[in-house]
Amino acid sequence: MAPNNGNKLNVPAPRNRPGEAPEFHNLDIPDAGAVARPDVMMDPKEMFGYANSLIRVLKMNNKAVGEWDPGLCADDMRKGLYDMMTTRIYDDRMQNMQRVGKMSFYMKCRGEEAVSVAQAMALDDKDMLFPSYRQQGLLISRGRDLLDMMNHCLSNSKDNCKGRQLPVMYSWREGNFFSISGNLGTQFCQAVGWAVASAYKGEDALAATWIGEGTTATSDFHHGMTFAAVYNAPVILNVVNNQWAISSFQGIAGGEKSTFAARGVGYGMPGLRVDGNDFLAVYAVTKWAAERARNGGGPTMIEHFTYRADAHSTSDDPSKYRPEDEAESWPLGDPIERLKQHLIEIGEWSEEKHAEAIKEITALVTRKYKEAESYGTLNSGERPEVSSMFEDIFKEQPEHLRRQRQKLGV
Amino acid sequence: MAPNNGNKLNVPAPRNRPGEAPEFHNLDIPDAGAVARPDVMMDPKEMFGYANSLIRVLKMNNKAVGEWDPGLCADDMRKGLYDMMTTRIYDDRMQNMQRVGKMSFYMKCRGEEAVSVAQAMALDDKDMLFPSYRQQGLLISRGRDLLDMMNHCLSNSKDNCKGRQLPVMYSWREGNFFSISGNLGTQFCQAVGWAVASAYKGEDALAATWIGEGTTATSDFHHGMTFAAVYNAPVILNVVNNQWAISSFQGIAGGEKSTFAARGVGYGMPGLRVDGNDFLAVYAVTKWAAERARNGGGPTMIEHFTYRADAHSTSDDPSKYRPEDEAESWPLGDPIERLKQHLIEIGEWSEEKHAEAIKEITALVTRKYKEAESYGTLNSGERPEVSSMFEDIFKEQPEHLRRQRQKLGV
Amino acid sequence: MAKMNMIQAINSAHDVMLEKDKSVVVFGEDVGYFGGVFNATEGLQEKHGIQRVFDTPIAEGGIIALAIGMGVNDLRPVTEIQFSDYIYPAFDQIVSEASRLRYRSGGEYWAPITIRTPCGGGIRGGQTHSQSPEGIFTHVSGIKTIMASNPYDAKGLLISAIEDDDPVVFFEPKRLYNGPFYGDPKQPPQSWEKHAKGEVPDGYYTIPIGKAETVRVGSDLTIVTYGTMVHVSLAAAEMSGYDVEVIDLRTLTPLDIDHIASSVCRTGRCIVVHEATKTGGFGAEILSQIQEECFWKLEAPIERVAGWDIPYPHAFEWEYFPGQGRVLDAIKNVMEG
Amino acid sequence: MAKMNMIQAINSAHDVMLEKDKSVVVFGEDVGYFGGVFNATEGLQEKHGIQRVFDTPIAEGGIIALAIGMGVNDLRPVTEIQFSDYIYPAFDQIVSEASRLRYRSGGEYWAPITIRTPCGGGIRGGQTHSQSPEGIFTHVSGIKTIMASNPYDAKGLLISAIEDDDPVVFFEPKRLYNGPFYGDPKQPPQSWEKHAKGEVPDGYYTIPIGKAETVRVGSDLTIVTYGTMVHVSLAAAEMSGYDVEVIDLRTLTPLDIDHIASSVCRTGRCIVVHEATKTGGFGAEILSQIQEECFWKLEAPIERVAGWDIPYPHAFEWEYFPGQGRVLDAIKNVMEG
Ligand SMILES: Cc1ncc(C[n+]2csc(CCOP(=O)(O)OP(=O)(O)O)c2C)c(N)n1
Ligand SMILES: Cc1ncc(C[n+]2csc(CCOP(=O)(O)OP(=O)(O)O)c2C)c(N)n1
Ligand SMILES: [Mg+2]
Ligand SMILES: [Mg+2]
Repeated sequence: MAPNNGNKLNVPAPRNRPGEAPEFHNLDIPDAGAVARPDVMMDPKEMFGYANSLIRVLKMNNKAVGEWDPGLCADDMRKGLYDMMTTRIYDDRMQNMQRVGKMSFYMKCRGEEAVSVAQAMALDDKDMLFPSYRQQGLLISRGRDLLDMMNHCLSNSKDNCKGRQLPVMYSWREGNFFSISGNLGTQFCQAVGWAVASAYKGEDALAATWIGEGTTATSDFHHGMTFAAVYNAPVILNVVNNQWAISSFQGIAGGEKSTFAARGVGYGMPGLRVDGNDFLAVYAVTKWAAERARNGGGPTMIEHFTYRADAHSTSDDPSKYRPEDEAESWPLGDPIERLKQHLIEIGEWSEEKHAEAIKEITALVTRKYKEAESYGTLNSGERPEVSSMFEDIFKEQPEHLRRQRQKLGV
Repeated sequence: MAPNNGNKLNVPAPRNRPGEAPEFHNLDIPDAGAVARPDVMMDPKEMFGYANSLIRVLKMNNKAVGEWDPGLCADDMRKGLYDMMTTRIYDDRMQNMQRVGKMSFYMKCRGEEAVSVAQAMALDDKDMLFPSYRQQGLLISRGRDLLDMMNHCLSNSKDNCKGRQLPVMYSWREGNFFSISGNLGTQFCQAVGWAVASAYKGEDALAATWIGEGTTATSDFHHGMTFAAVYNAPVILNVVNNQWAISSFQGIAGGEKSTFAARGVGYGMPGLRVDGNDFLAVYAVTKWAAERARNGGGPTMIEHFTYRADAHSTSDDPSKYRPEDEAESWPLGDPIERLKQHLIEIGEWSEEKHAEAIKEITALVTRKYKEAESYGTLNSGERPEVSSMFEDIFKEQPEHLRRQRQKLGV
Repeated sequence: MAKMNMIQAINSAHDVMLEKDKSVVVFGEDVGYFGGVFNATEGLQEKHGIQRVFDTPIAEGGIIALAIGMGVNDLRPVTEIQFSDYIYPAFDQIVSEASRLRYRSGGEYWAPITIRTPCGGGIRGGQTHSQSPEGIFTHVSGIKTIMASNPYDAKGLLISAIEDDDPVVFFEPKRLYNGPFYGDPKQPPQSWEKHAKGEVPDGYYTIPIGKAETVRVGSDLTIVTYGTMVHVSLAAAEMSGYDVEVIDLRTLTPLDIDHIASSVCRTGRCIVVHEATKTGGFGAEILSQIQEECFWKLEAPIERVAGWDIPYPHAFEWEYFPGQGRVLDAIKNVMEG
Repeated sequence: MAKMNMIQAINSAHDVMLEKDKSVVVFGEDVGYFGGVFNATEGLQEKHGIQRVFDTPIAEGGIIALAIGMGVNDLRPVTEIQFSDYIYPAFDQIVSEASRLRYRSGGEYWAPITIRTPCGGGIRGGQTHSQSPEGIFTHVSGIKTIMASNPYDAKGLLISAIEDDDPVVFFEPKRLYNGPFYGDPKQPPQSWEKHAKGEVPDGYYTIPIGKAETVRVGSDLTIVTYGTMVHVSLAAAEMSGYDVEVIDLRTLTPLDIDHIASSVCRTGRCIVVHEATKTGGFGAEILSQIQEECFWKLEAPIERVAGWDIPYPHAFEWEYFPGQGRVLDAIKNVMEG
C-alpha cells in the first residue's frame, strides 16, 4: 500500500463567508417541467433519480409547466398567496415586537412560506401535523386565529400553552396541529406513531411532519424513517432544506455527499426533491405523497430545497457567518413573489390587488396584536394564573405538588 | 379521494414459521462473477446498483470467477480456511462448556465465519476493529491466543476484563481490537471517531466496525453513517445481515423495503452488498473499501448477506420462531464448506487434510481449554481479586470507593 | 384465583387489558411471535393478532416515540424495553417528550403510555443486563415510576399503569420473575406457589398507583424498600431478632411519604434499601424526605443499604448485591449505634 | 492576570489547552466558524484551524460517540452540548459507554473526554433552555461532574477536566456567563469586573477536581450549594443576620464530603440549595451524606431549597427560580425551628 496522502480530516465548509460574494452556480437546477410525474404507487427502487433531481412547476417566466402542474384554480392560488403574505407580515410584526421587548424570542420563516402553506392546502383538515418551529404557515392556512397565535407568543393570560413554552412553540389541538417541541426532531417518529395508529384503526387520516435539514442528523430522523418504512405508515416525512442550521451550512448535515431526499430511497421509500420556493410544485408533490399514503403506499420523504432568508431566530446575526446578500442571490427566488407573478401572468392578480392585500393584512395583524396585548405580554399586564404552573404535570395534581404550590403561597 | 382501503397497519412477518418448510426462492441472487468491480474512487451516486445486487466470487461449482476474484494465493486461502475452522471448533467447545455450567452465557457465529476471518485478513494489523459480539474470527485471525479468549469467557483469574464482562465481550488492546459493548450499536460511531482521529493525525490506519442488520435501526447506526459521510472518515462500516435479530427476521429492521446496503447510498457513500458466505468475495470488497479509504475516498458501507445458522445465544431456542431446517436450506451454503471445496477444486486441499486439520484444531482447543480451566471458571477455582471490582471506575480510585471497598472488607 | 408467577401475572395483565380495551396495543423488541425474551407477552400475538402485539426495530428511542404518537392518536400503547440497561437510548423521548407533553401543550396532548422494563441483577447478566436505573427517572417530573415485588402487585399495578393517562415507567425485578428471592443465592430457588402474593385473580383488578404497603409490622425500626430488596429485607428482619417494620413502596414517584413518615416517626429508626448504586440513587430522596418529616423523632441516623458505586460486575455479582448480611449489619448499626 | 467574564475564561481555557497539547480538539454544534451560540469558542477556529475546532451535525449522541472514538485514538476531545436540555440524546453514549469503558475493558481503553454544557435558567429560555440535569449524572458511576460558579474556577476546572483521563461533564450556569447573579432579576445586571473571581490568569493553571471551597465562613449554619445558587445563597446569608457559612461544591462527584461534614458538624445546621428540581436531585444525596456523617451534631433538620418539581415555565421563571426569599425562609426555619 502506498503511503497515505489521501487520508486527511475533511471538515466541510461553505463556499462563501461574510465579506465574500455568494456563489450558487454550483447548484444543478433542472428546468421547471423537466421531471416526470411517476405513478403514485411506483416502486421506490426505481425512484433514485427523483432524489437527485428537483421537481419544479413555475418557470422563471412565471408560467406553470410540466406533468407536476397541479392545475390549481385561481381561487386556491389566491388563497395560497394570501396565506403566505399573512405569514410573512405576521412574522415581521412579531419580530418587531420581540425587538421592543414584548416577548422573549421569535423565529421567522421568511423564504419558506410555500412549504407550510402549500402543504396545508394539499392535505386534508383531518390529517395530523407534527411541525418544527418554522411552519407557522400551517396554522395560518388552517385558519387559526392570529389572536390565539399572538396570545401564545406573548405568554399572556390567554396563551393556550399557559405561559409554559417559548414563543412560536404553538399547540392547537382543534386544528390537528401537534404541540411543538423545543427539542429538535423529536416529533418525527411520533408522527409515524400517529400514522400507525391511524392505520391500526383503519382510518383515512395521515400524518405529516417537518424537520430542518440540520435535524436529519438526529436519531429521531432515523427512527422515523425506519419505523415508517417497516410499518408502511401513512405519513409524509418532510425535510426542509433551507441550507442553514443556525450557523452551520447544509454540508455539516451531510448535504455535500448526497441530497437529503436520497436518504429516503435508502430506506426503501420514495424520496422526492422539490423546489421549496415553488408553491405549485410543493403542492403537487404533497398531493402525490398523500394519495400514495391513502392508497396504502406508505410513507414518502420530501426534501424541500429552499433558503432561510432571515436569521435563525432573534438570538443570532447571520451576517456573522454568511455573505450578507446570500438570501437575495438565492437562484430559486422568493415563493411569494413567484406565485404573485404567476397569478399576474395568468391574469388573476395585479400589483394593485397585491398592494391592497398587504394593507388589509397589515391592518388585520395590527388589530389582532392590539387585542392580544390587552391580554398581557411577558413583562406587563395579565399572565396566566401563577398556580397553574403546578398543573398538567399529571392529569391529577399529586400531593407533593399541592404542597409545593402551597409553599409558594399561590 | 376514494374511501381508504389501502391504509392498514402492516407488520412484517417472515415467510415461514416453525412447522413450515423454509422458502428462499424469493431471494434474487445473481450469479457469481456477474457484478463488475468499479474503480475504488467511483462516485457513490453511480453506485446504487451495487446496493441492490450481490457481489459473489465463488460459483456453486467451486470456481472463483469474475472481476472481484481477489486472486489470493493458496497459502492465504488455507489460512482463512484454518481460521474459520478454528472459530467454529472454538465456538462449539465454548457452547458445550456453557451447557455444563462452566460459564454463564455464550454466543456462536456459525455460518458467519467468513465475514470476520476474511475481513481481518484483508485489513492491516494497524487498522482498528470495533466489532459486535459475533466476530470472534477477527481475534482468531489476528492471532490472539485462544487461552486468553477462554480466560475471559470463564471470568477467571486471568481474564483481562477482570471478571466484569459477560462472556464473549472481549477486549484486546494489543491486537487493536476494541472492547465489545453489551449495548447494541454503540461502537458504530465510535469507530468513526477513531477514524477521524487517524485522519486528523495524518495516519494511514483505518477503522472497521460491525453491527447486525437488526442493529441498523439504532441511533448509533445513523450517527455513524452521518458523521462518517460528513468528515469523509477512513472507516469501513459493516452490516452483518444474518437474517435474524434474536427472534425478529430482517423485515422488522426494514429489510423488506430495501437492502441494508442501500442505506449507504442514501448517505452518499458506496453501499456494497456481498455474499457473506463467500470468503473470496468478502475479502475482495473489504480490500476495495480499504483501498478507497486509504486513498482519501472516505467511508464504505458493506452489507454482508449471510445467515445466522445457530441460536442467537445460549439463552434462546430458534426452533420457537423459525423453521428448524432453515439454516441448512440457506441457498448460499456454508462459508467453510465453500472455501474448502474451492481449495480442493484447485488442488490445494483434500478431505484428508481437512480431517487432519479438524483433529489438530480440536486438540488445540481442548488443550487450551484445560489450561484455561486451571485458572478458574465462573463457579469454581480462582477468580480475579474481589477488591479489583472497585478499580478502573476512574484512573485513580476516589475516596468514596476506597471506603466502600473497606466496608465490604476486601 | 390462580397461582401465578410474576411473568404469568404480567402476561395476564396484558391479556386482560387487550381483551377489555381495543385501544391497547403491545410492542417491543421480540415481544410479538416470540413472546418476549422473558415470555412476558407469550401467546398474546396469537390470541389478539399481529396488529395488536408486535415486534419493533431495535431502537428504544423509536419505540417510545412511536408510543407517544399512537397515544396522541387515542391508543394506549404498552411497550417493553428488553432490559432496563437499554432504556437510555429512549431517555430523550421519555424525559423531554412523554413527561412534558401535557405540560407544554397546556393540557391539549398527553402520553398515556406504559414502559415496562426488566431490571436488577442476580441472574448473571453482567454489567449490561443487571442495572436498576429507577433513580434517574424519579428525578424527572411528569413520569410515574413503579417497581412491583410480587405477582399480585405486578398485575394490579400494571393494569393501573395501562389505564393511567400519564406516562408510567414500570420496572420489573427480573430476579423475582420465577419466585421470591431472599438474597441468598445458595438457597434452592423458591417459587411463587407457596407465597401469598402468588395468588392472583384471573380477571381485572387494580392496585392504586402512589400507595406503599407495609408488608411486615414492627416497632423497633422501619425498613423502606422496593423490588427484590423487599424480600431480602424481610429475611434480614426475620433473622435480626428485632421487631422490624418493612414497607414496600411499590410506587416510587409520586412517593407515599405520609405512609413512610408515619411509620418512621413511630419507630424512630430507619434503613433505606435498594439494589441500585448508592450515590444519587432514589434512596437519597427517601432518606431526605424522612429526615425532613421525622427529624425530631429519629433516634439514630437513617442508613442506606445499596449497590456499590460501580457497574454490576459479572464475576462478583454476589459481592455487589446488597444481600441479607449487609441489611443485617445495618439493622445492628441502627439499633445498637 | 486579566479581567474575564465566564465566557472569556472558558474560551481562554480552550485556547491554552489547544496551544499546549496537539491532541486537544474542540467540537460541537455551531462551535466552529461561529464560535458557539454563547461565544465560548469564538476565534478558536481561526486561530487553531478548522481541523481542531469544528462544527458537528446535530446529533448529540453522535458527538459523544465521536469523542469516545477519538479519545481511544489518543486525542483529548472537548465537546459542547449546546444546552444541557439537549444532552439526553447523548445519554446512552455517556452513561453506557464513556462512563464504563475503562471498567469493562479491564483498563485497556478509556474515554478522556470533556463534555461542556450550559445549564440553568434565568435567561427566559423556557422549559427547553433552562434545565439543570446534573442530578441525573451524579447517579452514574464513572463520570465526574463539575459545575463552576465563577470565571476563575471555570477556567481552572475546565483545564483540569480536559487533562483528566476520565469523562467529565462540565456544567456552566449560563446565567453567570456575564456576571454574578444574586437572585434578584430586578437588580441591574452585575459584571465580573469587580468580583474577585473575575480576576483570571491569562495562561495555564488548574483547580483540582473533587475539592469544595468555603466561600463564606460562618458558625451558625452551613449552606452547601453550587453554580448560580452560590451567589444567591451568599446574598441571602448577607441579608439573614446570621453567621452563615457557604460552601461552593465546584465538583459534585466525586463529592468532597469531608469538607462539607467538617463544616456541618461544627455549625450543627445545614441547608442544601440547588436550582434543579427537588425530588431526586443531587441535593438529596448531599443531604443524605451529611445526615449519615453529622447526625449526632445536627440541631435541626437539614433543609433543601430547590426548583419545584415541574418543568421550568417560561412565564413564571422567577416564581420557579429558588431566589433569595426562599433561601432566607429556609435559614430562618433552620435557625428558629
Ligand atoms: C436536540 C437539540 N439539539 C440542539 C438544539 C439547538 N438548536 C435549535 S435550532 C438548531 C438548528 C436547526 O437547524 P435545522 O434543522 O436546519 O432547522 P432550521 O432552523 O433551519 O429550520 C439547533 C442546533 C435543539 N433545539 N435541540
Ligand atoms: C440497545 C440494546 N437493545 C437491545 C439489546 C438486546 N439484544 C441483544 S442482541 C439483540 C439482537 C441483535 O440483532 P442483530 O443486530 O441482527 O445482530 P445479530 O445478533 O444477528 O448478530 C438484541 C435485541 C441490546 N443488547 N442493546
Ligand atoms: Mg435548516
Ligand atoms: Mg442479525
